[in-house]
Amino acid sequence: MALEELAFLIPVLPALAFVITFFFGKKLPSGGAIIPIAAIAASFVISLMITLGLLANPEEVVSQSVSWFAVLNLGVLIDPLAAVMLCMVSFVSLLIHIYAVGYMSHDPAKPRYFAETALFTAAMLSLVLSDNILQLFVSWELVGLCSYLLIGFWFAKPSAASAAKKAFLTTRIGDVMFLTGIIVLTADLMKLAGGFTDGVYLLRFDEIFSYIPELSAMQANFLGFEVSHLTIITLLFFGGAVGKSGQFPLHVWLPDAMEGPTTVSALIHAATMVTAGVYLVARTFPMFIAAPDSLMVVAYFGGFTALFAATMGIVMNDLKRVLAFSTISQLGYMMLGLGLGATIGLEAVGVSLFHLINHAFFKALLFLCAGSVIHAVGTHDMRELGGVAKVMPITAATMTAAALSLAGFGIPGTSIGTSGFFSKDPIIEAAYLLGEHNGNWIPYIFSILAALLTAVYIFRLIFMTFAGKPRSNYGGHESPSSMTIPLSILAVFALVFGGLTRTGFMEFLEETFTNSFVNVDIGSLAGLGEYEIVHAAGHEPLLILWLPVIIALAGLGISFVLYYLKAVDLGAVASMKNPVYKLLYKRYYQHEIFTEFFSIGVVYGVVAFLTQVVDVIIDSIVEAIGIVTVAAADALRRVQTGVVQTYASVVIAGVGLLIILVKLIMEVL
Amino acid sequence: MQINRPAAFLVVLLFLAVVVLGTFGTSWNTVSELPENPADPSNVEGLGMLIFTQYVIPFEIMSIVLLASLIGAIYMAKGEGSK
Amino acid sequence: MLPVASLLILVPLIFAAVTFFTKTKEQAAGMGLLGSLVTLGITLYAYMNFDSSTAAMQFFESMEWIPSLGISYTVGIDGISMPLILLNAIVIPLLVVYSWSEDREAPNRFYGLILAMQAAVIGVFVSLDFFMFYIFWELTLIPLFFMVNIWGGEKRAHASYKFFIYTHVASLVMLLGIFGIFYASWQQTGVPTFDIRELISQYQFFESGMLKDAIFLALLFGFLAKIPSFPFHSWLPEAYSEAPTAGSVLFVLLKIGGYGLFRIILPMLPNAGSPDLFIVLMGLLGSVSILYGALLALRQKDLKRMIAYSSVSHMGYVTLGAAGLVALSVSGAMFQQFSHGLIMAILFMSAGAIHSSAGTRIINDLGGLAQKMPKLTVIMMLAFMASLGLPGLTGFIAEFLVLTFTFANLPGFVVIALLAIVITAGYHLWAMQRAMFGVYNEKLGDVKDINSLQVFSMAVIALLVLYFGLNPSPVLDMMITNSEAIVSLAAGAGV
Amino acid sequence: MIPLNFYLGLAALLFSIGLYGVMTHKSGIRLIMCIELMLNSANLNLVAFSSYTDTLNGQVFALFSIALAAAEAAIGFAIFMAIYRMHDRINLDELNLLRW
Amino acid sequence: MVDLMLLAPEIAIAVTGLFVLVTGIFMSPQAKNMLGYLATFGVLAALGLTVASFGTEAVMFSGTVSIDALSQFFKLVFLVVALLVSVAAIKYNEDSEHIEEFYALVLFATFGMMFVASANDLIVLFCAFELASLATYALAGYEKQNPRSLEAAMKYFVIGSVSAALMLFGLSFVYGATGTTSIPLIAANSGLLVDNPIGLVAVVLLIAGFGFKMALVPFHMWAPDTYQGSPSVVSALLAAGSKKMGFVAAFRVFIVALAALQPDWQLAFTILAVVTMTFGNVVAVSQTSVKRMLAYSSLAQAGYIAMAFVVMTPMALAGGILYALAHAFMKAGAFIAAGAVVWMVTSEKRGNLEVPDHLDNFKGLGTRMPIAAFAMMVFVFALAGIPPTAGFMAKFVLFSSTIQAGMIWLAVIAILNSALSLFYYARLVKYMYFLPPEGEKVGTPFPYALALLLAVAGVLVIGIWPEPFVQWAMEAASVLV
Repeated sequence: MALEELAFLIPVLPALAFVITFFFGKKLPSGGAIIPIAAIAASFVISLMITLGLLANPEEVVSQSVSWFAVLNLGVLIDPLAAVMLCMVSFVSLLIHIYAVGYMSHDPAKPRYFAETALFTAAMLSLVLSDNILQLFVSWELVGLCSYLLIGFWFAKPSAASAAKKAFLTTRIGDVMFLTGIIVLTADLMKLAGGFTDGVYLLRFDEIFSYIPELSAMQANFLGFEVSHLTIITLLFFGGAVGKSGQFPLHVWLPDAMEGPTTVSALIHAATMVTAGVYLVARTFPMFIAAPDSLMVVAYFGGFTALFAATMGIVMNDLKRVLAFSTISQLGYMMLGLGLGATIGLEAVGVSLFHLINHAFFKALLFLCAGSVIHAVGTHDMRELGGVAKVMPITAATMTAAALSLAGFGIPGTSIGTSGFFSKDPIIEAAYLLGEHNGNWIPYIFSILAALLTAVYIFRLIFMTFAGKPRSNYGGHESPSSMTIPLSILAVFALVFGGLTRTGFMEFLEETFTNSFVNVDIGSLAGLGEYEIVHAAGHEPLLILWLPVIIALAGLGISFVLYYLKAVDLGAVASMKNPVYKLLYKRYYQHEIFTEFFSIGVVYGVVAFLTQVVDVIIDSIVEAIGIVTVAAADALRRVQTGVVQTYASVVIAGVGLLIILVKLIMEVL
Repeated sequence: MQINRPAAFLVVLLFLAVVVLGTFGTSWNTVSELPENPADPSNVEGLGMLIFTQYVIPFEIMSIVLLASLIGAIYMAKGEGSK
Repeated sequence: MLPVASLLILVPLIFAAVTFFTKTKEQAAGMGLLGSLVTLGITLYAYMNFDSSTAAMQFFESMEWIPSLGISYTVGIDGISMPLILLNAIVIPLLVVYSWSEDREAPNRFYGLILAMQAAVIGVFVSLDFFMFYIFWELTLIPLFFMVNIWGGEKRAHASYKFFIYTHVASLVMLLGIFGIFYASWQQTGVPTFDIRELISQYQFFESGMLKDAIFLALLFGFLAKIPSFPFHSWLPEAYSEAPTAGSVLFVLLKIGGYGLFRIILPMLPNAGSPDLFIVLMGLLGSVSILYGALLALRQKDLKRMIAYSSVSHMGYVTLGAAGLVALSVSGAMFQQFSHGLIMAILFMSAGAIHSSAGTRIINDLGGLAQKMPKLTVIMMLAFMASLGLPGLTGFIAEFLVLTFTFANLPGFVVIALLAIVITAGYHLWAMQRAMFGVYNEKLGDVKDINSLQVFSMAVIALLVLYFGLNPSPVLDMMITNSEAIVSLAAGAGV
Repeated sequence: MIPLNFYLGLAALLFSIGLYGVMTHKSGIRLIMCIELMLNSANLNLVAFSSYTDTLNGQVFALFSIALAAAEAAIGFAIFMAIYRMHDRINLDELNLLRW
Repeated sequence: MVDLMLLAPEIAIAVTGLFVLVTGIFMSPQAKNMLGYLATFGVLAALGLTVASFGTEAVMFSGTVSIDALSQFFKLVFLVVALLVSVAAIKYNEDSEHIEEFYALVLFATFGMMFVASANDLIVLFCAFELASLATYALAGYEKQNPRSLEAAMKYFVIGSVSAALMLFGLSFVYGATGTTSIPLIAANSGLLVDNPIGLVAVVLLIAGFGFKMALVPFHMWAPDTYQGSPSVVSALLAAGSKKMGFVAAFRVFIVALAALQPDWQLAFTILAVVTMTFGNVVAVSQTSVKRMLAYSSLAQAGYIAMAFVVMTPMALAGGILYALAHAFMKAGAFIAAGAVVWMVTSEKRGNLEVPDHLDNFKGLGTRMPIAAFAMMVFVFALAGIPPTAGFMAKFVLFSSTIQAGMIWLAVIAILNSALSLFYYARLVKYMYFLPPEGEKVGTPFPYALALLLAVAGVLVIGIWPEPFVQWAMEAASVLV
């Protein structure tokens, strides 16, 4: 049996692991962790083998489809894009599962934890493997569910329950946009295909991509603008990505999501699920590049998010929240990278995905290190830490490695540098290209400023946590080896993966849309999208090539001065009296705007109106009939006085009146 | 409820007005002349004939009516059930 | 071949009669279980022998009844009715199991009414004669009325009368519509008949005018009030929430309103006076129901009331999908009926379990129940997720089909419905958070988890929700076959 | 010849008097008298019509109705007697146990 | 020569009545209980004879009596009621000293009603009408010791007499204008009535006369009091039997004799039907005495039947006629069931003795008197028009014919009324089945149970197998148009 035919097992194995662990986890050793670990390991192995095969021959992708219901299907598609995601997801998930054996060892609800993470892994793998938009959406929702369950893992804690709900609802807004996009797409496809054909799966990517020219030709009037249907659809898809990948303005859930166990933050809210939005845009990249303006919207949102989140990252005192804002910021970079497809075409997918993979390594590492610290010292407030490096040398070392990777240190033009450097740099450079060709410098400015802030906040974290002297009386010890080994592995990847694979990775991913499954001509699609593609990477001015590194060094320097040397007293600046600090600390008053004003004020206002006015009116109409009837009954029964003379009078009056009434009506008629 | 004489009077007036208007507004189909001799015996004879031929059924019914009212009246009027 | 359709009415009816005469609780529940299991057996037999590739009537039986009025005893099953019969046959035995351990007065009547209700509802689904259809339609009222009136909550008297009279008025209006179509066709053909399919096919030859539209609207009103659709929903929250758990479940199994849409309204629609207007009307009511129900559910304090309003919201998909008038949207609407029946059954069972063990259903008075009732929480979570349309569960299949395939014809209304999705998630999660998560409310005392019988019955339904969510074809295929037949009628008439 | 309407008018008047009596009198005895008055005014009508249309049916009708009136009066008196036994008077407006 | 066989049912009833009366005088008080069975047997015989003579037609006695499908059908209705009343009264009259009087009056009243059904002449009609009234005046006051019964009889008598006078007054005008009392000849000579205002006056006077029996608002005033105060079996006879007499008389007089005046009486009936059904249903909502509630419901039902005069299609008439039969079963049954409860309350001397038919006394009837409660439930559901009962079938035919005639508004009013009626019917069922009983199980005495089961059988048979009844009703209606 060929390995390719086992591709469907990649998500199925963790799903089975979920079932077993959920129902029998209590009876298994270590809460049944062994089952998902084995299953995910198997999935990883299959993924890796298939990927290796695919590396040799990128044309021959793995594609399997079965009919699901109506004209829709379930299927597996492993092309270069899916392959790298698969390997990353299964690999990171595997490491984090192993790490969690130690991290969760004291929790009584271990079986539930491992079941849920297994289910998450299954759903995430299914998302990545999906060969059609519907299955992708289904998995998309399932990972959302798992995220909800895992954020609320400690559901007895009100803040966790609340954060879980917030995460689900906020991403749901994006999901609805995504769903709307699918709906519009389906309606258009039905129109274009003129109904259904047996054996053709309506929402499979090959089918969708084959209609791109027709879709882009369909125009609709939206708020006075003539826009192509493709633009509407892609923007709606991007709306989904905004929700899932924590882009502005739907990023609000992600910092709160840190209420879950740190391993969950690492797995779901750093490495895998949050990148699903990026993956979605990459997966439907042919549609985006054929849609005018869509990619620019993606670029702007991405760039802005990168900067916006970084500004909040520098004032957070919670270890995990700093990392959460960092994640949002980095996801912004990835989105920006994809949006820069407006200039660099298909290369954008490679650039962005490369950053995605590298980010997965270093951000998972950052979280796991943070988890290691929290696990050991029992707090995640950086103001109470300090000098942890002495207690936890391995953790400190690996985390510093991750920080270097995040900040992006390396030497341009060589293969020397951290993974983050090799993936973030091309994005910034591409942003420069955009400015150069379109005169649109804003994304570049965003990205470069964000790079500075990134270095500031991550080294602030490092210095505050690991350097100096303890600021409170915490115990602490180095974590067990089941935790430190994954840390070390990830640290290696965070440092060297980028440098080793950078050219091969890009080339591999460029094959994504030309193979046995789909074969689209990105160049002509870019024409439909009115984008001008340039291939100019590498001959930018030297300053531009060095600028990101210089900026990162500057950030490191600022942090060193402020937080290690403490050369400046920050008490005055970092106080609530400083409006800028307060604005940042209050996270731009998002809670006030979104939760208090919008959801409580507006939505509840509408609802209150409906319940207390409209529904009451509707109901009163019904009730009034009853009340009037009873009142009428009570009134009318009094006619029956019980005196026989009255009765006779009524009879006689009835005769007289009836005659007159009939006469009158007859006259009128 | 007490009996309201003015109201009763009005009701009766209404009734009377309606009936009188009805009768006086009607052009009755009458014979041109009434029988001159009120003592004409043919009338009684005719009545008898009618009662025992055409209207024998109502006559029979009347027998039951009288019997029924007899029973009913006696039953109701008998004193045993008082108080 | 067994006379399945007749048996499906007769068997529960006979068992209901027997159950009324049982003395003890065990006898009553046992007889109820036996009767519903026999019904389930017959239903499964029918399902096995069912050919889902044809839209024609199967298990067809017909004989004269009142020839002078053209009334006949005609029954049959097709892809529109089969899934709904299946739904009833599956849930009722589980309902009996669920309520097995509950103590209540007059168990013989309780279980007897459940079976009588089953007979009446299945009777509606298999009747192909308008007269019979109406008879069973009305018969469904009586068990439900007593269910609410006897075993209901505090305001049961008011709720039961309101439900009874409100929906009775609606069915009487529908009856007027039936009269109208009957006489108009009699005038047309000179032969009286109450055969539903014959009358519907005669409908297109009626002289267009007031009467023709009035017939259509009267029937439509009758069905919409039963579904119920905004703004005819006001009987529902009280009836659903005041009913005992079994009563609430019986309410959600009462899918006759939506059934009427598919069986009667849609085939008539292309020939109604101005089909486009009626489609817009249905679409509007459907989408407004979805949004309105969701918004109102958001504010409910009582768990059961919240579920009741969510029912208004979900049943809006049925109306909307029917208005979509595309084979897949109509199938989606049919599937929504099936799915909604299963999901709501669990939800009401959960709410009932919470009420009976915690003593209250007011969401804010609960809290942290997940710690004391883990089994319930898991099942309830699944049902909530299904209810908010999570993929992989039945609710999603239905909503996806309805929204997606209605969009081509009625984009505006689909957008209204889409707005509701977030709100739907909102009230579900809000309730979950307040009732089940967070710190345990010590005032509730020692709350016990659901017993194993309850776990069994709820879990079976939950598994079905999951199974049909992953593999809807076993019921969806027959729906699609019949929807195509319905829609091709409309297409033939140029709508 | 006396016009027919004179008879009819008289009958109507008598009938109305009877009605007025029925409506206003408390005493059962008077009430029965009033009823008799009404029945007889109708008989007057019948007889007048009988003469003016030269048919005998009306007179036969009147004969029967006289007999019926008698039977009715008998029952009526019997009922009032029973009432009198119970209440020691026949004030009809005081008999209002059954109402509303 | 006339074929007296055609009058055999009437003769059988009259002979039974006389026989019961005469034998009763010579019987010991204990043996008198036999008389009920005897009367029942006589009614059964008459019923058999009526059914056997179905389909025959004849005009007899110089055209004063007409045997046709209409009269046969209504005779069936009256005999059914008489049968139910006779059976139930076996228990009601147990150990009474006046059994023979009771049965004689019931049978004579039935005799009168039967002749109204076949009357083809105003004189026959009036005499028979009065026979039925006179006999029931005494029956209403049958419980001489009970002030309510006496009051009921008094009110019935006063309003009945006034109505008789009004009717006679009206008949005199009809006679005066046409010069005849024969119904077919009136139809032929009705020109004068049509052209002159006296036509309308006569029509309304007759409506008042018949409306008294039919209990149409505003001529209904006596009905609630009398139905409540009378012995239940008598209420059954009045509500189920003599009410139909009003209808059959109206059918004959208006539809056959005064066909030319159709616009007048149709309009009058339209007003009355709508007012009556609405008034009856609305006021019934607030009643606590079950018999009084049934009385108001009886008004409402009269309103429905009166719709036949408004719609005036063969179908509608058939519906009205079928309704008369259905209503005979339902309402007679309901009153008899109420009678069983009254019996229970008075014999136990427990509960609300002032108003023995008070709703409170029906609490838990389902356990106390299972048969009576079950039967009552069937009757009230039938009255409400819930399938599969006679009430539903009758409403089905009647209301549907309204739609057929295009009178949608009338159908809507009728149907809304019908829905409203559910409110108080369902309340009664709730009291019987769902409130806890206040007392031990009593059981339904055999004669009551028999009468109730007969009525239930009738209600269900017509509901489930209405075909022959619909056919008969249609034949009866064909006499009228």
